[in-house]
Amino acid sequence: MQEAMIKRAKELLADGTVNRVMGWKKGEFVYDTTPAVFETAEELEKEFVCNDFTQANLSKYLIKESRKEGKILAFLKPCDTYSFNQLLKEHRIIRENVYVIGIPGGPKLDMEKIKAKGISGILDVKNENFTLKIETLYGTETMPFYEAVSGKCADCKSKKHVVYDELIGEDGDVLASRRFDMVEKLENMTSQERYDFWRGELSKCIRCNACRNVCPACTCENCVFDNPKSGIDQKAAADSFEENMFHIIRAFHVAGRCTDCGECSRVCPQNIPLHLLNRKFIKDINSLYGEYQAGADTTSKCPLTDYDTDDCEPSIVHERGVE
Amino acid sequence: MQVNENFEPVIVAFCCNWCSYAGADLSGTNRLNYPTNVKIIRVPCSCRVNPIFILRAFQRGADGVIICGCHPGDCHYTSGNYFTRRRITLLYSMLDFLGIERNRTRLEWVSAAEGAKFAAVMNQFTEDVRKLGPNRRLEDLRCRKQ
Amino acid sequence: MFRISAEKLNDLFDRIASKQTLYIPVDREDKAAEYKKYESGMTLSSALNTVRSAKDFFFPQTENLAEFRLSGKTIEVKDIRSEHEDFVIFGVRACDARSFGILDSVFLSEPVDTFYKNRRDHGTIVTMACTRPEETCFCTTFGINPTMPGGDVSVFPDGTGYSFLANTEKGKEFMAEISDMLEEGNPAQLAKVQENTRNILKRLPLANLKTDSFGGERLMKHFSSEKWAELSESCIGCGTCTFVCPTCQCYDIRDFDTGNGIKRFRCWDSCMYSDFTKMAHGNSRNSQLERFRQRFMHKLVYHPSNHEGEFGCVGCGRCLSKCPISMNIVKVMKALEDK
Amino acid sequence: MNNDTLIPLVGVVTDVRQDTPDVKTFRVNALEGGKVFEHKPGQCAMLSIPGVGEAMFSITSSPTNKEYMEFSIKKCGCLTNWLHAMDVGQQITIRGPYGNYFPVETELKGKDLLFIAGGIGLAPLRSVINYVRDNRANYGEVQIVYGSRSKDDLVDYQEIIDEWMADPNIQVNLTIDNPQEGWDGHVGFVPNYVKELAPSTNKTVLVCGPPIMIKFTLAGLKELGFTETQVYTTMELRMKCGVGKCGRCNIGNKYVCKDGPVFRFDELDALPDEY
Repeated sequence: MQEAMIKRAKELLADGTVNRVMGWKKGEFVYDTTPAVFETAEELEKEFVCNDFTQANLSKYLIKESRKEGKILAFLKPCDTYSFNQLLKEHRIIRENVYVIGIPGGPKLDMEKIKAKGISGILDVKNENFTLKIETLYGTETMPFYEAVSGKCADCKSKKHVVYDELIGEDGDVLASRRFDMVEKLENMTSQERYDFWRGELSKCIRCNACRNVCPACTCENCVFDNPKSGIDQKAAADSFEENMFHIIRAFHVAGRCTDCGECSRVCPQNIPLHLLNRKFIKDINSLYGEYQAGADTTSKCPLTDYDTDDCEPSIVHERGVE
Repeated sequence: MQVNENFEPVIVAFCCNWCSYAGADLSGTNRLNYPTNVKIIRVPCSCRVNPIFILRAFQRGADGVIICGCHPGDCHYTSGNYFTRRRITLLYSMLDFLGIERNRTRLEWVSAAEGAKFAAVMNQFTEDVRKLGPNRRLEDLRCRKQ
Repeated sequence: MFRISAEKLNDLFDRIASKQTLYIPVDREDKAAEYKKYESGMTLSSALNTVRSAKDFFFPQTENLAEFRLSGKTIEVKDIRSEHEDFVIFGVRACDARSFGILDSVFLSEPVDTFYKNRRDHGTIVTMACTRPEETCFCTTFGINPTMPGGDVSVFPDGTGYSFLANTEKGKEFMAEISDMLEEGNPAQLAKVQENTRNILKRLPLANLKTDSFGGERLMKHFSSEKWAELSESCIGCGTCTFVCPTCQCYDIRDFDTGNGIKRFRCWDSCMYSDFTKMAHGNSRNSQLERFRQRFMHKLVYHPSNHEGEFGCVGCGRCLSKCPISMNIVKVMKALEDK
Repeated sequence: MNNDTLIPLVGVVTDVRQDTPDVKTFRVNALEGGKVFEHKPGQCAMLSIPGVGEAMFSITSSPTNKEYMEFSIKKCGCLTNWLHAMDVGQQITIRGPYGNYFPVETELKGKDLLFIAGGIGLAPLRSVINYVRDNRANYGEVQIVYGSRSKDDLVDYQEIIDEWMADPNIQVNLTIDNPQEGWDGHVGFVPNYVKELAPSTNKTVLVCGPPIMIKFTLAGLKELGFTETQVYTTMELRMKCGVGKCGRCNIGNKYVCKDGPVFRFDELDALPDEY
């Protein structure tokens, strides 16, 4: 796969279709790949990488990159194409300046899941027939591939590319995923249990803003939490209320626009399952206002900027009963 | 659940200028009683109520938040309250998801002619919140009155 | 040197906790480690390090500085400081132990930060020697010896127990309190463990990283390097690296209106944030390149230049494993070093 | 427990003077009278209204003034708007003094001095000018070049006329950017005026004003034959905590709030171009 991508990128650079390539760059280890822009064939040859750990969603970078001189080639996984499409719809990316090559998605691996197995000092990871062979400082370890699959890939919603100029590999289909299972499980808990669950999770938050800054739906020029005039700007959560506030408002602000790419949970240094908040909104929207997948197209109206005169009343929340 | 009968909840009511705010007025001129716990904040349309407002009300000591707007179809700005309805439904559902007691939040449609309804809604809501006791799950400890 | 067997470790914790507050690293549900206030029955984490560093104990993410009451034209300032209670942090690794020295050089230099000093005076640091370093470790680059972790008391695990060594007066007092629970050490067994660790340290993938190319005298060269553009291009400007870093100490001072007074608090801030240097005159670091450069220049050049060559990094590897886009100080050093 | 510099003291505003349409000068005393603290010429203090904001201002009164401190403040943001709206008797919190100061007792002693200021840039220099006037025997010739957008924007105009210009031992040159009715003095930008005046190159220069003015003035001075070791400036704008710990104001490895705000230009030249 990586070779095919490098080959095609070099061709497109050579024939002048594009002047830059957006992809991932090798790091110190097998897993620390960094999104990067490549300008020459030599750079591609030397540093370009696409492996089991190239998880980062490149779509958000294209906001800035598509405003630069010339055209850029971007390799997008299926989930990334949804983000890309959503950004197109919001007029954040200049489509003419991006050449999209769809590449097959994951499942990608999450190093934290490997480390959570107690495997440390990792030097290399190889996938041999869905068994990971892991070279470490302390000898070779093995573990099943699927136990190391990252959270965002385990709940994959679609292997279909919703936008591309060309494809490398086959296009897939929208999957019948079980991504709402955890949301449902929480919904079935008592209010107190849910409260305890979220307090436990959100109290880990260090307000590093990684979830916000990586989110392809969070593209405000000046975030309300950075704006002193908003009256709610905060640098750190000085009280548990501010932890709740930040995550509720952030999830609400991307509701209807969140494509469920899972980047927020991936980057969280404290492993807070932030995607559950977004999925709750998606699930509610689907069940109350009809199935909707943000980023699936560039024309439909976002459910929160739309309405139906027959919409349900907010009292349906209260009809769930009093506890 | 232990109910403290002496607990006086703080209720924040966001009222649309064109209907429920006038409805509150009407209930007053008709000498209908509604609890003094209710603090009314007038907004140009129920649609003006940003989710941040609701959370801020809880942060600064509200035990319950109610939004009152024009009946669907009657919005002064044609469609504002339809947007409110979607937005607030999702927000309340999210607060519920985070374990905030459902009965601390409410939305009611009250027209300018429904003074009696306004008083009844406020009485009912205040009682519901009184039963829940003070807001502890979504408060800012720094703002708690000593 | 005195020793306690592994089975008795929790008895020791119970003893310490009965006298003062004790914090130990424990495993969370997601297998990441964090410092928790010790309660009977907790198990010491086997993880190499905690996600959040131990700096939190002396320089917490938020802390109140003062309170104000305003009425009419008068302002009343309330000093809310009080003597901090004594506490013990157990299981600090060598890298974090060194970071306290770096924080000291900032907070204890004139004018002394009394909030920090108060905590520092009341904290006893019990360090833990490393036996299983991770691939992300590079503390040896900064002259740290993870088999001799320092602190007030050093603890050396040998597989079946832990040996204790007091390094300071405070450490000796701590040892005196627990001496009856300790038995004679086994230097031979310990030496073997240390030898083993030293061999692993030599094999670490980052073992050859050197600081020779950095320091105050390289200020202009590194500042004007062309590499910064490439290094910073994919930085998303979050504060993850800063907040997990044991030596990052930049802060912001803010006021919060509680409705019945003003609380002035200090909280962590990150030089990676776009509004970090937004002051009365505008913003002196407008691009992510400048902000990114500031962070690494501070650690590798400015800090050594102002503090007798001591670098502002301890090689704990947290930023390596936590950066959302895997850009980190090691990559920066490798890009900038003299070839 | 020792005092902490981050916990402010309370001062009271005892006089407010409208200097220009957007600059007011505030006189601050300690609650029990007298000064809140002593300072050196060129140092700064952190003023704050809790809940509104906290910002660094240069102390514009001279240390030789033993009764009060003064701050000339231009209205430009949240806190300064608030300060401009307050009346006499209002209390404010104050902490400091912060930063280094003009070396009036060492390097500047016995020298001929040339002060160049633009607009509100007079504020930090006024402290030095008045200090020099009160210790006149210690210094040689003193010349002041001060310019502003218009006559109305000249800060401390009354004091300049009444005291500085009346002082035979000081040469004062005023200029405004554009011609104006009722103004018979010089018209033109400060850097150009300095070149026209062609001061003797054995003077030591203290310059403060908008960055663009400083830039062109420095270029002009170099043309006249001045060297960078003769020119001082101050840059208190960037400060936040005042104690060299919060990590904002550094230019290279120098912290403006501890190593500055007063810098000699050759010191600035040794630092990266980040100001």
